[in-house]
Parts: sequence; structure tokens; C-alpha cells
Amino acid sequence: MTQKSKQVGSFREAVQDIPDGATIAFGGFAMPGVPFNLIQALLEHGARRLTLIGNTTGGAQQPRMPDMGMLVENGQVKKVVCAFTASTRPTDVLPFTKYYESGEVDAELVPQGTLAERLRAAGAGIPAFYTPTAVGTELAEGRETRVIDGREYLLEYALPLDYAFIRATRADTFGNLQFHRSQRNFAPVMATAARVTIAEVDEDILPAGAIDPDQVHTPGIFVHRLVKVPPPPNGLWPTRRQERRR
Amino acid sequence: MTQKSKQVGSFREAVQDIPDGATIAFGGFAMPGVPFNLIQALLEHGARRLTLIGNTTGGAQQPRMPDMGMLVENGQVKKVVCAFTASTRPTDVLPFTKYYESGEVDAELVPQGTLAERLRAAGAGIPAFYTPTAVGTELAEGRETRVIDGREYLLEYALPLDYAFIRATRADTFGNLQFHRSQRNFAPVMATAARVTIAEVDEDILPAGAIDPDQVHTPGIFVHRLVKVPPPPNGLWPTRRQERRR
Amino acid sequence: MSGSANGLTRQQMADRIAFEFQDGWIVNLGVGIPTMCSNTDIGDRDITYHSENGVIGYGPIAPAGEEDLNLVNAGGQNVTLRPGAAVVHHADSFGIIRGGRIDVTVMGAYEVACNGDFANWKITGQKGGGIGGAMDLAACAKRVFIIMEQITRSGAPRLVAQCALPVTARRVVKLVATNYGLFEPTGDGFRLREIAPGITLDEVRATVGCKLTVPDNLPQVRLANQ
Amino acid sequence: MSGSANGLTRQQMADRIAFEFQDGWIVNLGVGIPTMCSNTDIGDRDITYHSENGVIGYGPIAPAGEEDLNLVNAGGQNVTLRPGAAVVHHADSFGIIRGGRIDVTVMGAYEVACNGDFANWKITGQKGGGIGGAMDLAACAKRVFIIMEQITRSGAPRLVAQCALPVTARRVVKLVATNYGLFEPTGDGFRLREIAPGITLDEVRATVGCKLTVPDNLPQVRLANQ
Repeated sequence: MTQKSKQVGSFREAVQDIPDGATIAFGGFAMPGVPFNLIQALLEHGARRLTLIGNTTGGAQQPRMPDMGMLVENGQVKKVVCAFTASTRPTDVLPFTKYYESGEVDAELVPQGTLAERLRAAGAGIPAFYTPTAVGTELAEGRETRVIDGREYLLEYALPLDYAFIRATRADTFGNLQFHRSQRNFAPVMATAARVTIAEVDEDILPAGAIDPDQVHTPGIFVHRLVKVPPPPNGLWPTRRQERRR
Repeated sequence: MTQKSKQVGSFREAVQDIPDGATIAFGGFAMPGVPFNLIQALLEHGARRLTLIGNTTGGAQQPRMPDMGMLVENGQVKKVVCAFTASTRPTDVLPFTKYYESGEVDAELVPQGTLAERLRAAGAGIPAFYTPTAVGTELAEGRETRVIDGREYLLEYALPLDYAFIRATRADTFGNLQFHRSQRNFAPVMATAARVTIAEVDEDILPAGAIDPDQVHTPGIFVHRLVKVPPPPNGLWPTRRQERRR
Repeated sequence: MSGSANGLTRQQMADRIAFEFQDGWIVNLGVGIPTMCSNTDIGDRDITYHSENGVIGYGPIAPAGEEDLNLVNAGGQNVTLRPGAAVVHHADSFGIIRGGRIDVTVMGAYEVACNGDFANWKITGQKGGGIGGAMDLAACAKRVFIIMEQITRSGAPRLVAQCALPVTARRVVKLVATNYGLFEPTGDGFRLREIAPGITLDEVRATVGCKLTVPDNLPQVRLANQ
Repeated sequence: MSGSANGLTRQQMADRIAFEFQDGWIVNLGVGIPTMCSNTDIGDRDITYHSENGVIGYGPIAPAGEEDLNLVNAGGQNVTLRPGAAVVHHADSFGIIRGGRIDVTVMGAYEVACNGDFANWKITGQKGGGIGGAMDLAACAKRVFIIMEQITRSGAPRLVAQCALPVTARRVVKLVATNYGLFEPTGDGFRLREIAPGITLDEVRATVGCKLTVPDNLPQVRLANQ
């Protein structure tokens, strides 16, 4: 049994087959777990009419790192699916907002837990499920609900992906991944939901067998391409957080 | 912030509050992960009219270890919910079968993946979900189905628990658990589905902080009582497998 | 931002809410003032702080220079972990929330209505909004506590008869701390439980947009753990 | 149990099915004869064996005395792990199955119908049954391959026009290996792809309970990897 390594040589190579119209999710919650280098490569690659999925559209922090909003600014995006399509601070206008308000880009606003569960459902072969979240709100208007044991629930559908871009701390050649602390966030469920998962990895790729099978966070069967993140300035790394000026 | 240890001194103490009529799940798939010692304590405790949930009713292997079937034989069980309520080998009659055939005990037969997902749903606040499993079979007769994107799915409901009995390899005083290899199986989802989770633990209970937070399999917030399994013969441990005589 | 010009400071509002936390609770703190609850001294009560991103059992903000850049709370601040912490992924983290394991979620809000509705994700006229985990938490936590200023920048009440903004969840708020005092929605109004030092009852009455019930012996807001 | 008195042995049936596995496939092997597929030499094709209990990437049965008593395959046998293995919990394991990641599931069966229905969980007159993971696997794997004896103990066909026993899933079986040969359901019958050494075409025809298609140049069952 000859295992081939899933490591590829560059971020450019990792994203080169992404077609126009693809649905791509980006891991990350605040700085940890954002695949900065893969997003940068996608900006350079230029695929268009993308549907992008992630927690936020980005742009709320300084220094600004590659984010969904930059792909929007670059004219590559048809639609975003996020838990934040605007800031909750009235004075804080996201870079994404003007494209959304002008109608150039569409957006679907999804509660964060529902977003995570829709991705998990897609990966787990569950086409739809019921959730108490958002019942009685504007998001539930006109939507199908169901009363179960006296409580009202909203029907939500799986959210399958063409690609997941994620960042991990450690990987072996088979694609088994480990995340450090809150770097994990959406990555494991996005990996299960995607046809193709591409991971940028902080540390050198290890031989298969170097990670304890009990301690694998995302099994390699869900991971298709690995790229080692080079040290700065060639690779992009999380930085200390500074609040965005407002 | 003073953390109290969740360790209790005996299996008897761990199960002493279990009332008649409780719904209890047992972890385990074949030998690994079966909470033999807690099941033994429940046999001695004597609670009745129990609804028991697990992969099988037991009794298919020698040497026979404490299992659901023994609680049935002991007159403590109202109903079981399992992925096996009979053997698939016509010649292999389970101890449970005569109680089921005589009507003394009720049973609900659930595909194993649906069983795991119903437990996971209960723990994750999902009251119901759709699955492709069992569509077109006897199990779907008279049940609600739904066509989504051209495929037919069956509606399944969450399966909440009063108690989960599980076995782990390692625990800290806060209840964080690690499992070794396939000992894990149903335990993590049962722990999330239960009001009260009781874990029997192979190794000495560690101080909080001794388990790397990235490597916790079941977070302590889901675990309420821990009992260290004593060495044999006082504690019950998995043995090498022998096929049951038939 | 500075503290309120009137009544309680931001930290005092957070403190007052934190005093309500009971031993053994699992607590989720929203972005902004709520995160300050974890700074409050509540004695030897054992609290597990949960963050939407899957961190269970975080501790204080990390000292400058000692941050783990892969470890943040819901507000994106680099935090520390306390012994017994665990990390799960996002779907499991919201499983904890929807599964009813969170004893209290503390959030900011634009408005709270007397029936327990509240609004904190969308501003009038805005396209889009910022829901984050608020709808999951509000719908599923055992208790929702709100911390907000008593009035808007333009002086309008935030404690209202019914929400003008799109709600986050309905009939869920149990307790509200503002810079003017501590309030409970009663269905048809608010009950003032405690009043902030330096704030008069008339000032409170003038800034609540619906019926207000005031007990005979109105205590001042408690500002120390007891 | 011993091998079949007629035609292929149990291991030969498993071998023939294993020869179909393609490089990179994720394969789930059911209890009984299917588990023997992992003994087959299929050259340097890289196969990941998945077991319902969450073991991804298991290897051969553990040598006596070297068993890890907490590591079993779907049949409860103590197995080994190959490099790159990973363990997940039961809900995640069946997420892998329902999510369509299993390239083939190999199972035993009582009956296979010519439309691809099959039955393997409940015997006539029995109360209850043994489903295990069979319904999830059958409904969701990319391919279902069956290994079973050609006829029942009483001599009745197992390859039938329609299942008499309650089915496990409908229209899913792609390939069947029996001791008599290799068969494909065609909708209105079975196509005999290969015949076992020592078995005559008349014997096959007499033991298939519906229409049988036989190609002009019928090969013998391939018994070695190529």
C-alpha cells in the first residue's frame, strides 16, 4: 500500500483548478484559522462569480489581512454566506458594505450556529434539520417551521461546498490535521462539507503515522491538498490584534 | 475559582440516585468502551422499568460480561433501543430474544448511524433531522418522509437521555475525557445527550489541566461523575474476544 | 470608549451582572461590555467561560507579549486558558449552546422590550447585519442577561414597550443592567430592582419607554461581591 | 465454518471482490466473509479501510498476544492500525458514511434481487433483527458489493427476482460474488460476469431465481491480482 503525499509545492498550485462559479468556504474566527495564504492565492488566481462562505466578510481589523472583502473588491464574488454581513457597531462600516448596498454582490445572513450546523449537515449526509435558532425573527419570515414537543423550530438545509480553505498547525502526508486552540473553529466541519479541502499548515508536513490516531482533529480522508506556510515575509501569519480605527 | 473533583468513590455511589423509569445509554461497540462496572452496579442497584439504549443487547460473546441482556433477565427493563435486537445469524439466539418474543420487554430497532445521529441531535439541540438511511425499508413504513433535491429522506427525532454510562481511558477532575482507539465509539455523543454522564475510567483521575485542551475528546461540562476502575478481579476489564458457542 | 457619564461605569455594569453568576455555571460572554464580566471578583464561585469558537474554560486576557495568537474569545481578544479547559470545533460549540448547556449568556443590545424580546443585530435602514452567535445563544441559553446603556445617543429609551428594530429572539431576557440600574422585564413593563448611585428615580422613570414598577425599599446597585 | 463445498472458497470470494478495489478507495467491510477482503493481495493500490466504530485506516488482524483490546473492526476482531490512521466517534463515523465518502461497502446478504434490492437484517418469522450499520452503508456508500453463498442451506436461490425478506436498501447492489461466480444485477435479471472453476453453466442457471444473461466468452473467476 503506497501512500502518496498530499503536499503540493505552492499556494498557486493548490488553487489553480478552481473554476469560475465555485462555492468556497474559508475557515477562521477572528485571526485564528484564517487561510490567509490561500485567500491571497485566490486573489491572484482570479476565479470569478464565486460563492464564499465564512464567519465574516472581514475588514474589521488592522492590519488588514487577505479576506473575503478583498475578493469582493477584486470583482471575484457573486454571493457571500456569513454570520456577519455588517458590523453591529453603527459607526463601523465594513469594506464589503458598499458592494452589498449597491447590489453588486448578494449576501445570505445566517446565524453562526446555524452556519456551522448546515456545514456539518452537508458533511454528514443530513440534507435538512430543525433548529430553534432565529424562530420569531426576521430571518424566519416566510420560512418553513415545525412545532415539535410544543416548541417551534425552523427548517434549515445542508450547505455543501466545492472547496474548503482551512489553516492547521500540523499535518501528515495523508492529510490528517491538528489545530492549535481556537484555530480549529469552523475548519473540521468545512472539511467534511467540501468536495476538495485545501489546508495551509504552520509546521512542516509530517510522515503518515507521526500523529497519534486518537489525536487527529480532521481525518485525512477529508483533506486533499496541503501547503506548508513559509516563514514571513513570504508566508502570511496571524498578527497581534489591533482594533480598526473608526 | 475552586473546582470540585467529580470523582466518586464507588460504582455503587455513582448509580445510587438512578430512579425507576430512567432512560440510560451504555457506550460500547463489541468489548471496547462498554461500561461493565457501571452496568454491574446497576444490576445490584435494582432500578426498574428502565429504557436502555446501546448498540446491542449483548450476550453474543464469551466470556459474557455485564450487558443490557442481563438487566433484562433481572427484570429491570421496560424497553431497549438498539441497532441489533437479534443476531443476523439464524442459528445464534441472543439471551434477550425470549423476553422480547414473549412481550415482556419492548424494543425499538434503529440503524446504527441513525442511533448515533439521534443521540448527537439530542446533545446538539436539534429536535429532528432527515436521513437517507432506511428509506424504502420496513422501518420506514408509515413514517414521515420528504423529498429534497429529488431524493427521499426519512424524518428522525432526537433521542435524549437521563443518564449516559461510558468508559474512558483518562480523565481529569473536571471530567475532561480521553478514549483509547475504538473505545470512543458512542461515548462522546451519549455524553452530550445525557442530563447526567457517569464515566468509568481506566487510569487514575488526573488533576485539572493535565490533559492538553486540544486533545480532550469529551469536555468536562458533559461529565458529572467519574469512577476509577480498580484492577481485576475487583474491576471488570475487556478481555480477548472469543466467539460464542453456537 | 470611556465609561458612562451618568451612573454606573461599564465595568460596574459588568460587575453587577457577574454577581448573579452561580457556582458551577457555564457562562457565555458577548462582545463588548459583557466580556468585562470575567474581570469581576465573584469569590470562590467556579465559573466555566464558554466562547462560540469552541473554547471552554478560558480565563483572563493574556498579558501583553504572552498572547497565543491562535487563542481568542468571542471578541477576538487573546485570552488564557484555565486548568481543565477544552477546545471543540464550531459545530460542537454551538451544539453546547443549542443543547441548553449555557447557564447564562450576557450580551449587549440596542433595545429590550418588556416582554423579554430584544434586538442587537440590525440597525434601521441598514442592509445586512451582524448576528454572529447571538440568535443561537438567545434562543437556547437557560438565561439571557443584557448589559446596555440606559438611553441611545440621541436620548431615546432602550427599555421599551416593544422593539422597533428586528429582534434577536423573543421573550428571553431575564435581567438587564444599564448605567441607571438593574431591571427585570415583567411582561407588561419593567421592574427596577436596584438603582445606580447618583441616579434619581425621576431620571429612571423619564428614560424607560413603558410601565415601570419600583419596589418600596429600592436598594442601590450592589457594587461588591457578597 | 468451512469453505463452500462447491466452487469458490470464502477467501476466494473475498479475493475476487477485493480485486475490484481501486487505488485511493475508502472501503467498509462488513462482518463475516467481507472482512477477509483485507487479507487479499491487491498490489500497491492504496486502500483505506473504514469501520463503523470510527476507525479509519485499519490494517490486518492483530497477531495473537499483541492485541489492543480497545481496538476492533466492525466484526469485533482486534485489528492493527496502519500509518495515517485516525479515530473518530460514532456520529462522525456515520457522517463519513452518509456523507458519501465510502467508495464501496462489502456486505453479506440473505438475498439479492435483480433490481439491486438486497436483504440482510431480518429472517422470516423473527421478531427483531440485526441492522447494525448496514442500512446506513447500503443507502449511502457509492457502491454496494455483496458476498454470499449461491444458495441457502435448503438449496433455494439467493439471487432472486424480488426479495422475500425485508430489504436493507433498494436498488443499490452493483456486484455480487458467490461461490458459483460473479454477478451483476441488470434490472430484470443478473448478468454472469465470471464463473467459478468446477461449476457448470447449468449449475449456475439452476440456482438463479430469475433471468440470467451469460456472455458468449464467459471467463472463469479471476483468482489472482493483476
